[in-house]
Amino acid sequence: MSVPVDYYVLLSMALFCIGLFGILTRRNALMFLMSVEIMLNAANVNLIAFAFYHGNLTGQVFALFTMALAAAEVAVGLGIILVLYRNFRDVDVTVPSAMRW
Amino acid sequence: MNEWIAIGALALVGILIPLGMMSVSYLLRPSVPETSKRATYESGEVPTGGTRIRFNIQYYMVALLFVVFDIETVLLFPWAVVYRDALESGEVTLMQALGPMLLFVAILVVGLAWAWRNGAVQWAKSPRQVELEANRP
Amino acid sequence: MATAFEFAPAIALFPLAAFVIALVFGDYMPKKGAFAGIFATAGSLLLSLWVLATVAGGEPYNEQLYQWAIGDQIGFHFGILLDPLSALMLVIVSLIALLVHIFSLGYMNAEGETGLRRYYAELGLFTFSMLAFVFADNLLMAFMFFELVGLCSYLLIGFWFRTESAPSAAKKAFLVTRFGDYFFLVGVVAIAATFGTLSFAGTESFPTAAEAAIDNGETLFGFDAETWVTITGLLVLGGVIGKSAQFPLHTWLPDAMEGPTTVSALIHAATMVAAGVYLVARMFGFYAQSPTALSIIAFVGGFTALFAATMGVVKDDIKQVLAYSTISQYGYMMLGLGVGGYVAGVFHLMNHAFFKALLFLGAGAVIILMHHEQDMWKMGGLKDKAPVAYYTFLSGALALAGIVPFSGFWSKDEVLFDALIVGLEQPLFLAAYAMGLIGVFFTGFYTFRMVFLTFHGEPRTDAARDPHPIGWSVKVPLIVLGVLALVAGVVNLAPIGKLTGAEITFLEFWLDGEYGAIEGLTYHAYHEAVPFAEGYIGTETVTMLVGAGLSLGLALAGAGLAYSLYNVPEPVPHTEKLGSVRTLLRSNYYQDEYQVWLAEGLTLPLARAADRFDQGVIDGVVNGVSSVSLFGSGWIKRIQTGVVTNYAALLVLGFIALLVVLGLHGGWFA
Amino acid sequence: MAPLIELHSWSALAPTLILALTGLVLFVFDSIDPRSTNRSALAGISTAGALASLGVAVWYIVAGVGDPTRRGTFDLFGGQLIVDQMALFFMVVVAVVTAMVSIASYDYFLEHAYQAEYYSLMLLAATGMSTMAAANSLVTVFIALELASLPSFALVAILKTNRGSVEAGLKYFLIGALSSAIFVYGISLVYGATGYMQLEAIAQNLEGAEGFSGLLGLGVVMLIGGFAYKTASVPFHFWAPEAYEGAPAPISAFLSSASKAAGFVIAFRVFATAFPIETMADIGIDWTLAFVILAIVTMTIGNFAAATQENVKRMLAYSSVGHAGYALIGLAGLTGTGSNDVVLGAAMMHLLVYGFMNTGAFLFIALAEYWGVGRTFEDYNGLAKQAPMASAAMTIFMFSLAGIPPFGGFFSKYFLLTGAIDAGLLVVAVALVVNSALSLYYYSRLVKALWIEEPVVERDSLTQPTGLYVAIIFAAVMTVVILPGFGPVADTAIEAAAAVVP
Repeated sequence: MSVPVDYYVLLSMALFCIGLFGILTRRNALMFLMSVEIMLNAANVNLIAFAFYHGNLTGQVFALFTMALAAAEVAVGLGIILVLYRNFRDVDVTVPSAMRW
Repeated sequence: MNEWIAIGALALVGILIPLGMMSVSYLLRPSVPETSKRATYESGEVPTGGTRIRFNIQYYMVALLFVVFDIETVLLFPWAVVYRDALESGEVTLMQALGPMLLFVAILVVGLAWAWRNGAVQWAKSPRQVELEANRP
Repeated sequence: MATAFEFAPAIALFPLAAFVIALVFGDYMPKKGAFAGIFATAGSLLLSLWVLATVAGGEPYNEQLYQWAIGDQIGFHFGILLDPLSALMLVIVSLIALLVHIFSLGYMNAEGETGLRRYYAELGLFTFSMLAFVFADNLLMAFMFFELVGLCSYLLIGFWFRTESAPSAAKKAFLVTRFGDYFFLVGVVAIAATFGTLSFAGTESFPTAAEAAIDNGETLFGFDAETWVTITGLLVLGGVIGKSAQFPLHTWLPDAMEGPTTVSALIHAATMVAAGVYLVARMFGFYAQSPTALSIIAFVGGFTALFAATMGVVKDDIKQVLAYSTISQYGYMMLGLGVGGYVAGVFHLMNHAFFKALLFLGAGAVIILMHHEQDMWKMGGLKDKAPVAYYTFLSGALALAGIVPFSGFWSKDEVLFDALIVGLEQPLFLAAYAMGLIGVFFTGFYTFRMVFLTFHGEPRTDAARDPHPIGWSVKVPLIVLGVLALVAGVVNLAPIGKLTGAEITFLEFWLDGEYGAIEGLTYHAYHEAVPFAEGYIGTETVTMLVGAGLSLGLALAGAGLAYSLYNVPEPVPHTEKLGSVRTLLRSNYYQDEYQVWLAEGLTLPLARAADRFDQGVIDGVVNGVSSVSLFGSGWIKRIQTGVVTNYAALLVLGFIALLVVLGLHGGWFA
Repeated sequence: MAPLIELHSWSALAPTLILALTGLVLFVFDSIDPRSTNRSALAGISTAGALASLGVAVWYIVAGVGDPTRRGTFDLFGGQLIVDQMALFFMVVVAVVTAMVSIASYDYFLEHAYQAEYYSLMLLAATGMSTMAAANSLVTVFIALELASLPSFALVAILKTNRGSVEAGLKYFLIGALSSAIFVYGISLVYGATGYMQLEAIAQNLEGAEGFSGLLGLGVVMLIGGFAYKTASVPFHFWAPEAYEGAPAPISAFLSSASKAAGFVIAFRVFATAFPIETMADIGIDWTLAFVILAIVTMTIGNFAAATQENVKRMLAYSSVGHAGYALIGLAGLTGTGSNDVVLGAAMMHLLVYGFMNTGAFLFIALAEYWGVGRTFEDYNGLAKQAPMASAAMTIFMFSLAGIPPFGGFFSKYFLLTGAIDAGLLVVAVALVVNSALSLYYYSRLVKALWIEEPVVERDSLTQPTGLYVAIIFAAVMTVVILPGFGPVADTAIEAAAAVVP
């Protein structure tokens, strides 16, 4: 008994779109970050599903790398959000808009 | 499709049980509003403020460090899985199998040492440090 | 073993060095740099003679020296072509330049001119340009030095730039010749684009290529090859007409008399004006391919010869007379070349160089004598007071009028003879011949009118009674040239040769490569290429005798009329008798007026319209483009709203657009 | 040629490893002496590391590493990393920019509190970029890209109390995170379609991906997105103007030169190696078309937006976007109708020259910020009178950026133009010419301000900070002398490109 790979792809695409939707609609920097994490995990779902499908481990190992990098990204992101809060007293990503045009 | 029906049923039961318990308790309990009940619960102590307080920045620091170092250990995992097999197969020497991971850990140690020395894991500053900070331009 | 050819570049480089030296050190040198120029041109003359001797020894020279641009199809280079024609011309040019330099000592230095450093520097540059033009081995190099010659003439004509007339004359000379050169440049480009080469000589030359194209019946740029050769040849001819002051671009030349008389001598005898005719001779192999171009050359020449001669009749200023005679004489050369008389044209070019330099230098001497008075009516009776000037001037005048046995007779007669024999078969050319023939009469008349008014009769002013003495530096060049004007004809005594059967047409042999020449650049090759048949009245000898007798008779008639009218103690202007014709002639047939009208009435409105078009439409478009760009810029930069969520949205939209375009293109959705 | 000692294949990566090691040394230094303000030691270590990396990379090129006829290319870790001429070429670009920026930072971060962090982050980012040059698998591409990106985010926001810097860091980070999510998803799709991540293996297994052409196509477009982000190409360029404007000027220089070059090298390698044009065209994925569109749109938007800027740094930022469009011609021209190696080599040359002229230009901005003269064109009025040498250097940069002979920028742009025409991309060639003409307008505007205009306000006399001056003058000299040296550079670039394109 195995689930066809198409389903995983659909799942990951749904996750990806959910994440994208979050990015486009949320103004809170933390939500933005979470949405990005969802998108990254969508990729992870794909990777692991395809690794299973193709029968090699590359995808799985790469998923681990992706997770590690995602964590690092979050760490940097949180640091930036912290200084953002200190400077703007807010974590709304639409507030800093002094530089434009 | 049989297997899928079982899974669906299990999920249904899993959702129904907590919902049922909550609704039963809502129906059975008496409702007596009182200010002390609405107050923030602080292990029986008299609360000193609202729930929306700002945490010490150190919480974030530690949390960030934790996330990073925690996830780095994930990378140890595939290595650990193949380590023994690799050695037993005799195709790689001990150094070739162990060396890269030691290097990896060493780099992590440099990072950790740096974070430590820069006070990322220090909960409070010692008087000497405070003094040093003050003297710094 | 060093040969003359290894030093050939030095022929031109000596005057260039003189130019630099005079320019930099002129003020600190004795005679303000004159000696630098004299030594340089003397060096050039010696080297030219050596080259002439070497070429005579049967060794022509055609080398590419320096390639300065290389393209896929064509390369541009500097090179030297030394064949009988260019070797001869080098000698002429360097000789005249040397004599002019020497004469300048007396004419410029002795008269206390200022700005002599500039004068000698420009003279050096002028000589350099002309010499380099003469030995150029390709049309583009020739064009470059052609332009440089024009520039130098502009500088020298405007030497007295503080006067009112000199700068405007210089400007006129520059602009009119530039108008012709414009066509020349187009022609150079057309020839380069058509034949892929600009060399004059060798297997890879454009005349050869043109001949091959005509023989193969190729179609070039939508024309058959001969028509195209005619078109390009006529374009180049534009430059020739401008430089050699042929109708209708002759108007600059009389005005150019504003320059120092020495400069006039150089310009008229050996450099600027000669450059045009020399160019026709240089690429004669090309023109020979096109009977149409040749007949146009012949007609322009014949017409100019007559036209300018008539205007010379009524002039009062001695230099003006000479100016019109120059135009007229170059008309004869063009006539000669146009009817296929290559030898005749070159022969006349050479003789004219000598006697016209002589006449101008003589006029210069007269002007010195007359304390800078140029009006012939204020002269008279100088014959006894300055015998050297008189006899040399007379020698030049006899040559100019074409009186046997002076050099001008032989060459002019040959030109007319060639025109006659071609005209006998192609009656159209008889008209050109007739114009040339009538021109002879006027030539004789104005020449001797000038001589008599200047040297004979009684002195009419104080200045003429008490002339300023002239020194050796004036006399030496006059004597040298005077002798040459008398004897230069011996190099090609064709009539005598035909009568006696003696082999004395040396110039013809020379140009025909008897002594060595580059294949294809010989008189014979040209003569075969020229498509005109020749006919004779009776026999060749009879024809020749008839032609020579006719022209000599007309010249003598002209001279005789002048004698009867002006060789009297107190001559009076007889020009009033001409009535309205006099006004017409004095006004130079209103040539200047009509050209000014062309400029003001036609060109100016056109230029205004073009300016309006440029300002309004072109600039409008340019300004419009720039303001639209800046406006667009203002609009495009608004995309960057500053809000990061918008960026994410635009980014995703852009991404999807790219996806859709690529998907539609690749057919993913099909 | 002295024989290269036979080294372990690891040592082929020495330019990258030296950078990584230098970064770690800086961390150790900071651990021993936290919050050190010993600027000379820190800037010295990082400059020395960058120069060592540069030296080794140049030595390798000269010694023939990567030249198939001499020492051959080095495959590491089963083809995950590759050291060929192209890798070394871009390692040189990264190292030289890093060195210039390190020297310049010595003066720029005079009063800054996080000296050691700054230099170590920069070296780590440089390590990432250097690794990108050698990455030969989507795994290493992604890891290297993140290794370059993450420190860059922090570097842009390193002026923690400067709202501009923080805003720039935030925008850069958010767009960067989104782009890398898209990129990694694209990787997962390509992996799904072919089953491999190693570039040659992908190319070999494209035949089997027929059934997945939709997935593969989506994945390829997503990869293009990831590269577009890294190279600041439309439509992933939105971070660039803000990040370059808000970041400390040396960091702007670093990002717009080295980071962009690194983005291009992975794009070159991935598309030239993993997705051969003919095979992909058979599947219906004509990625050169995508790059044609991106090149035109990027150069147009970049230059047009730059034209009316008032802030000099922002003008340079947009011009940097425009130059990304020029370099994209290197990929757009790989249509196979022209000579692929020439057009790709031209883009490489342009990135090298750009590494000098653009770094120099941003470092001049750094100098202006150091002097505190202000940010707009007007503020720069008359600087030439007070600082003629730096202004002359800036003039060279501006004219070279505009592509005026005899500076280096002219030649690389000329090669790009001929390459585009050769490849039959007349539209691209026209866009290149039009945009270059427009760019001359705003570049010369700055030159005019420097030399011709009178200062608006009186300025005190300006100091001459050694580090900044050294870096600027070096960049200017290189921009000029790259012309006589262009022969070997062009040969190396075209040879390197020929080894990569099929």
